Amino acid sequence: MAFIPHTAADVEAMLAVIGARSIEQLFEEIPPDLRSRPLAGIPQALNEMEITRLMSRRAATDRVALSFLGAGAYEHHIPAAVWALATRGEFYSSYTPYQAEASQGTLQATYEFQSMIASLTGMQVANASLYDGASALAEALLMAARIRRRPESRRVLVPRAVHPHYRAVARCITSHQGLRLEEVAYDAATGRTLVEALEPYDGEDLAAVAIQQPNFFGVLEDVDGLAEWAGRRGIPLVAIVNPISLALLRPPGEWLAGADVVVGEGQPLGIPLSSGGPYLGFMATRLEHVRQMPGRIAGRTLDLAGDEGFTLTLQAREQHIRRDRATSNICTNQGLMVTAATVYLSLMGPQGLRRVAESCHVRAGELVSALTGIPGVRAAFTGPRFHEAVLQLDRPVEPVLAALERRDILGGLDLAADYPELGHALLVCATETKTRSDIEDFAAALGAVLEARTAA
Amino acid sequence: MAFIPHTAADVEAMLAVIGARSIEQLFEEIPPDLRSRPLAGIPQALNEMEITRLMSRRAATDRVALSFLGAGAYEHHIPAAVWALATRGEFYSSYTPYQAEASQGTLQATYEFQSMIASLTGMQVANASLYDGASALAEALLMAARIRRRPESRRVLVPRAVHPHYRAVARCITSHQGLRLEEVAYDAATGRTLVEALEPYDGEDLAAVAIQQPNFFGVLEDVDGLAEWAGRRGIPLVAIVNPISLALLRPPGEWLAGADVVVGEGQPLGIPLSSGGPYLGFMATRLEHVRQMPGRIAGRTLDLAGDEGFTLTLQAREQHIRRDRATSNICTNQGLMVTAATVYLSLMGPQGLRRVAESCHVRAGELVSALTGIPGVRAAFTGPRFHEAVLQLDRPVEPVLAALERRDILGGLDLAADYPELGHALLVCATETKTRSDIEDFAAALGAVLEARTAA
Amino acid sequence: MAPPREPLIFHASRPGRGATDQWPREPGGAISIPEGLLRSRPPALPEVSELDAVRHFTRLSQLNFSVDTHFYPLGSCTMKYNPKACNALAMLPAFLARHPLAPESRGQGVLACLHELQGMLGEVTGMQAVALGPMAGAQGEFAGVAMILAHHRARGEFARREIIVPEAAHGTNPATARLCGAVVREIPVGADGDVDLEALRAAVGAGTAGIMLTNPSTLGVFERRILQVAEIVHAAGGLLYYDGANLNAIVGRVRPADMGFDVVHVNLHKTFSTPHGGGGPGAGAIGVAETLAPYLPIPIVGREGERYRWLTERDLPLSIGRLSAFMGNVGVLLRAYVYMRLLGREGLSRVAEHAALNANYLLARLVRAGFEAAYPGRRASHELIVTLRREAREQRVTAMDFAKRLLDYGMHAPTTYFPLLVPECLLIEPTETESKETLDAFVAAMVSIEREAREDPERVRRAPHTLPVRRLDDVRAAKRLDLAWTPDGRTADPPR
Amino acid sequence: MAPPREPLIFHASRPGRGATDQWPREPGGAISIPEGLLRSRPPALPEVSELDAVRHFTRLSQLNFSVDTHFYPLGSCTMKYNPKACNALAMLPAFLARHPLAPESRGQGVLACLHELQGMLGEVTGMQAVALGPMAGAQGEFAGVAMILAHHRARGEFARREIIVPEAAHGTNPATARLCGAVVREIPVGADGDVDLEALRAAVGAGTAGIMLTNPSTLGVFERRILQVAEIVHAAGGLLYYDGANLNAIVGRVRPADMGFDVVHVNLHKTFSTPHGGGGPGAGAIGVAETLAPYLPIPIVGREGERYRWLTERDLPLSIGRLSAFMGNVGVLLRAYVYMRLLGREGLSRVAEHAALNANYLLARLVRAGFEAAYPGRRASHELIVTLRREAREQRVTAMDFAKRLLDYGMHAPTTYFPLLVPECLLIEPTETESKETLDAFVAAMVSIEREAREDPERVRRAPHTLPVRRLDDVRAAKRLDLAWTPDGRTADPPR
Ligand SMILES: Cc1ncc(COP(=O)(O)O)c(C=O)c1O
Ligand SMILES: Cc1ncc(COP(=O)(O)O)c(C=O)c1O
Repeated sequence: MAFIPHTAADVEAMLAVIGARSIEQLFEEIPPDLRSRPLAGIPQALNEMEITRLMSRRAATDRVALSFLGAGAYEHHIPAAVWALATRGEFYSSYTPYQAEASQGTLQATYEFQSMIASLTGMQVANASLYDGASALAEALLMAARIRRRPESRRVLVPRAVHPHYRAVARCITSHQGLRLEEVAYDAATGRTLVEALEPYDGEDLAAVAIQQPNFFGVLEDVDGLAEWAGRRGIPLVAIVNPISLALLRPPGEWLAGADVVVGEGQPLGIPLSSGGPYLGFMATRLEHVRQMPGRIAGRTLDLAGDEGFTLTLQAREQHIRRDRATSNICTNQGLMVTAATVYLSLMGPQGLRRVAESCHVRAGELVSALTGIPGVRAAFTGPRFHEAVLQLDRPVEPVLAALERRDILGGLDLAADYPELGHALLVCATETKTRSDIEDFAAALGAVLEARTAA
Repeated sequence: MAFIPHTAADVEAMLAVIGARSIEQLFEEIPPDLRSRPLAGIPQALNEMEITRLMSRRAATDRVALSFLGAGAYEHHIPAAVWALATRGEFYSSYTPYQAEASQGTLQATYEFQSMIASLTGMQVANASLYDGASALAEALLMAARIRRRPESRRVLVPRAVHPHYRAVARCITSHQGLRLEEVAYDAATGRTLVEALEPYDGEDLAAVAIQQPNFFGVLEDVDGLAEWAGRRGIPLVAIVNPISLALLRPPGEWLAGADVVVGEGQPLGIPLSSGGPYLGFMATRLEHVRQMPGRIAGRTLDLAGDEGFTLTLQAREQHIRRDRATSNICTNQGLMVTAATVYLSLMGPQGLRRVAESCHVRAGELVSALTGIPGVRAAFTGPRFHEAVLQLDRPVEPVLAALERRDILGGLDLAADYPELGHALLVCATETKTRSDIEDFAAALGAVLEARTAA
Repeated sequence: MAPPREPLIFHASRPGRGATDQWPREPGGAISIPEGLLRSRPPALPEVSELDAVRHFTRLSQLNFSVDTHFYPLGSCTMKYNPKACNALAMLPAFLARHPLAPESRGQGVLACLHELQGMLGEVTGMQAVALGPMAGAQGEFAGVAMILAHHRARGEFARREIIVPEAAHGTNPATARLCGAVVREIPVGADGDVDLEALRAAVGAGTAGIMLTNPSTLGVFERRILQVAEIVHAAGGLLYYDGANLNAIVGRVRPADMGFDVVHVNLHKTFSTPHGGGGPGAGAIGVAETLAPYLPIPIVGREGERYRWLTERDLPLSIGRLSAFMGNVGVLLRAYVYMRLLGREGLSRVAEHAALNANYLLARLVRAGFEAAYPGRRASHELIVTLRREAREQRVTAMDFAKRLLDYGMHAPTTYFPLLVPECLLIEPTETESKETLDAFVAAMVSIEREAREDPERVRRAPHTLPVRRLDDVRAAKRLDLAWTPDGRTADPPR
Repeated sequence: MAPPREPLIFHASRPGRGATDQWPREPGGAISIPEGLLRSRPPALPEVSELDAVRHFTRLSQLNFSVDTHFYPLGSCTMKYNPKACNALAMLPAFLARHPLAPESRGQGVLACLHELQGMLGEVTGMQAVALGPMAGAQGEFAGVAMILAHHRARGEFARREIIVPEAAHGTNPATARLCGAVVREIPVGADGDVDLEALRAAVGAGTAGIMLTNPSTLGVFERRILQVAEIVHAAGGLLYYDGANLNAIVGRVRPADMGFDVVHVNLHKTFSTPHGGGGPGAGAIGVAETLAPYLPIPIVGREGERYRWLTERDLPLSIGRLSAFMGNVGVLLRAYVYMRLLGREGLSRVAEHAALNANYLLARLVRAGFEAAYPGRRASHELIVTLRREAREQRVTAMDFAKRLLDYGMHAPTTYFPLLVPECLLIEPTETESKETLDAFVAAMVSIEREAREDPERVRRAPHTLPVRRLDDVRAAKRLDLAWTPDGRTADPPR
């Protein structure tokens, strides 16, 4: 039996010790009429050879293309060392480090991760991960509302330029606590969220303001202005950031009025795209707010002999201690992704990460130039960009993307459903993985597709 | 600089300690006119992202097909655990276990490997690997000649039914020691090496006799008869075996007159095909001959505290001690493949390995039935088979293979060059990796190809 | 072998050092970002060579206990063997490279796996529909409770806001209920480990939204009167939530749906053997009865003829919504898929049998060795509880001391002090993948520690002795917070 | 952390246990093999679960020192960092799956890599043609000497059967010469580490086939009069063989061809960073001057227009022949290819510089700390030798004792007692991938051991103290042979 080591002799000997006649008897406390019939709907077992062949075939059907998709998940180079290390059995097959003395590897890596995230974001403390960037936003809004200490404050300002899925997730998760997300419009010319758009809320009772930098359109927000607006009014500020961009951009902790909670998606830090997960939600905050933070936290302490070691700490915030008064219900988090991201950040260092960020930015600029050089394609916004941009086409995006796909190019994301007001809008992204010739290939293909269809 | 950790400050500080002005000065003992110009012929460095893309593209061009190739390298299922374990840094990046106390992992795995090989082959001792099966044969013949203790005996009988590349390698390596390989014919009907074919050598001064079981044609030899012939005459017997087959077949140690030296290719034991290597030559022998054995050997001993541990032993046979009187010049061997094979054999166990051998055998039988059912295809030999067979076609093999390849099938090996006397002969193989439907697909394709060409 | 400690990676950092082969080339273009938005000081990431990093993390890994190296009978966690094939196949390059927003035409392989996984989980739980999005058990619970509340709201029953949980429930249950805006009502458990039916009857009413239960419970015993529980709750208009963390005890033997549950989450990282990874990622797939199906969280994989596609808001307008930016932990789901296919119908029904065999064997042997079962007379499920209250009283050696000392014996400790109900408890879950020899070694270690507790209690109280660190000071950790290394050598200050 | 020892896997074996998911199904057909050819008793392989095997080998691995975990300054072995990318890319599924006899049309990717590798090795060595087949340094040596002899034979010079080797040569040199049927002539080395030119002049003659040298020599110094050596040997009609094991010292700085060598092997598992794997596999590519090119071992990768193909006997009728069943260690070659592309032109010329910097720094610091250099006044190459003859004499603490004690300090020992020429020697090769901090830690450990040797010599003599085993009895190992476990509990008997 796969993964069950018991021999017939073992079973017999063990039943004898138990004093049971059969394994069946061990289930005698289960009402007999409840006991299941065989699992008819489950296929018969495959052996490893067979499943390997099946999965390899399936993987082959999902073949790779030249992709300019971004929108919250980014193709970056992942050093081979990252997963060679993260999948070592000692990391891969261990549990949450409840027994600290037997889990120093995971705990120290987590502490190092927290340190790196804190420094990247310009904050003082970070937690040991949340599920993903979107759910981290939800947790951040709930945390902000707690920081606000005004139970009646339930309205939260979230710009429309924040990732639509993030907004959806935040809505789904926070609505039960009575939080109401209010959409702040973006400026149609620049793609930025203007401070003026916040003004109508002046004097209103807000639980939090969220800002995404860069925003969903790839545009860089006037973070100082927005943060200051919230800061002046004592409204907790939640920042949503791309960790790669932080090698280049001023971190939320250094915004004119620093952020209170910073969250983001850690996927760009060495984690494969993998159809959407597992990814890595990170969260950082100021030390003063640490007791309101959800999720696990590793801390450094001393052992009996007075030597340093690591342990989970501030557990009184968590569900297994505080139960229905916990800061969150999160238990299992994205631990292994934390290890991977820590290895990634160690390999890149400040210089490497900056190089990645710069390459993304420069390539994206070249991409926009190349594509907007094609008749019928123009940039939607004038605001400064990081590594994504919204383009507007002279016709519906969907058939264009389909035609590109037939040429093995994934040309970006059609924004028709989420931002109908933008017309035929296409969100494109370039990272350091794209070469100039990739960009030329894309431009040539798009040019050909548009021309063919114009001609047709 | 890739993989060089020195900062400019490090270099400066180190030079100061050395008392040198520049790194250049460290090379001052090299005559100046010898110092090289830049390596103009080496391309500029790629970073890991770039080489990853390049290699992925190259791998994609070597795409996988449904293969019925064997002929000394066999496609078997390789459990995922094998390489997950063997590539752990502690195995992968360690040296030959010269410092035994710091290498107990490798040493114990090697000792376990030796034990498994000894048991599989029915011999008493095995070494820690040679390069591959073919070079192991060469070493075995040299060893046999030493065992023979008659320096004037230089003739070695090697059946023509032994893998032609093995014979070529043995010739290349042993000829310098004056060994002369003499070819023993096979029986045209059965494909076996008949005892009668040895009779002409009766009374001649032979250094060794080699037997391959199964032989290159996949036919099972009358090993008892052949071994007895050699045994009676006091001629050392070298057996060449497929380790998978030994789960099913009587091991050389139990042949009527047991073999003196057993060698083989360990590739089928969890090692990927990989265009030919790295593979794993193994060698086993009787205890009485152990001091004539080439290659490293791990042994169990005691430590200062009287506890068991492992160390390299009998090193006085080896080049680093005995220099020009060593049993071989081998130093670096195929260590990591030993670890992989040991994991493989542990996972398969006696039952699993037997299942593999049986599946190979049964599938190969089905393959021969299916293919010989096609007009123009017949089996070349009547002897019993393990998992390969020679077929004869009614026309040249090469264009047929080319046509099959266009259908993504690698139909076997054309024997025209090595065995012209067999006419249009094709060596095919099936292992446990082939399903009945794979075999049907092959038969259908071959039928179609032959029909198309007949029609054309 | 591992060095006793490994310095922080920051200590290996030297300005200008780096794994340069990992860096992209100079981009060869200008940065067109307004000065004011740019960072002035680089982040304090370590500057180390690739070898430094590889050596550091390899050595760190060796400081961990793990299933791959040690027996790990952590109760409620199902630390079974994680097959290497599951990892290898989920990490096939084409699966890893696929962007979540890539067209469905370039994802039929992965979608087929997910669709079949939905079906297999439906079969195992008896539920009508399954969604794979939740990223851990707790998120599955959130989805479940949110659906229960949505269901009541859709029927106009806005007052149903109470979620009942037995006092032994896992912390995520009450925390989730609260996160969903529900009011938590705890009910007691009887001395035999079963829910107090009278208390339950008293608790239910017009305010009852539902109950959250795991069965077998966290007490390691099967709730025998589950059908009565279901009847009581259903009769009161509430729904039943099954916390699937303990599914390993019953997979293939009893289906939550047949016990009367309306919604269930399954910790794929427990029963279906996806790895714990030192804390995650997991996956908390959720299954529901017909009534709740319209509320399932999106996305779900649908099938139309031969094609698979994502179902979203458009298909499921009543969905509680989206729980992750994309599709949850797909890589984890693929591992579970491979695992289930490897076990198949036959194998899946052997899991619970042998998990129960191991637990009951361990219980029998421990009791014979003189340890006290928390629920004597009851069959163990896939796990069992012993209470060391006698040892704590007589030798002043606690469950925690036993746990730490077990580490010295080369075994991970069982879960301690959970469930909170049982004093000085060890919740022990051997799982079906461990052999009799390993269980015997565990009993031998327990017996030996018991003897030490009598003869040299200080040795047990000060354990562990052979690990890279001695016992750690948790109180200090929480009081003198040190949560991040900083370049100026000061670590985070104590909070006010 | 690792348990001090791990039992043999055979001890975990239980009849009937097994990793059944690895087994093929029952074949469903008859075995048509004559009874007499079948095995009667199954082989004594372990019967263990997959978890047993994974846990066993994971734990075993942790008992090793390795580059990934420890500084490993083993002289003559070039234990540099093995980039993870090299492994990952050589193990891309399509590369692994390719059958060696698959048509060339299905191997253009791998053939392109090998062809370029041939070219890059030609560039680095200055040789005209390169063959990649030899599976380790020693096999490269075999090919080289065989080619030298073939060359002489082709010119009718059958009497040239002597191979000269300096006494400091690596054991594979004389062993190879003998394997090739040559007569070995050792010549002495002067006190400065250079070859004794007078002795060389006296040794060469009409019987001279060639000389085998490595430069820098195994003494860690560069043979300064190499051009004179070449002249003497060439004038006598002999050829020069370059043992490329020490190429790391000069790669990108001096080319063997320019020094006058006619043939060279390169240990790709040293200079080009393919892993040692606990003993192998390696690759011993061989490069030759024009004159020897016709004799190169087959196969070689040729290029015709845009296509690559194997060159065999047909193309190279004078080839010494075939050294392996197929194409040597292709997977190793791919790793070296990736490594060379990652370093590129610039990087490759930095390797020797920093290898030399590290070695000379270590030498300077050790000498300052009071250790005795074996060749004072000489520059170190990529490695250096200290002799502990004073320590051995005064404290009766030997080089072996130092080596074993270093293990306790968390560092692998340098090579001991090689070259045999230098009494009580440590041959120390730090490699360019180690940082100054690591070298400083090594010096500190040596200084500390030196002090221990004076204050508590027994502690050093009985080292190691912190490893899974204490010092092992090698004499016993060779006397009471125990080379294989057997089911009846008896291990191999002592031989007569
Ligand atoms: C009984 C029980 N319920 C719920 C959970 C929560 O699951 P997760 O950690 O995946 O969020 C756990 C796991 O820790 C558990 O043991
Ligand atoms: C100087 C020298 N020559 C030759 C060799 C032999 O190389 P290999 O071990 O690859 O056969 C070695 C390596 O051990 C060596 O150090």
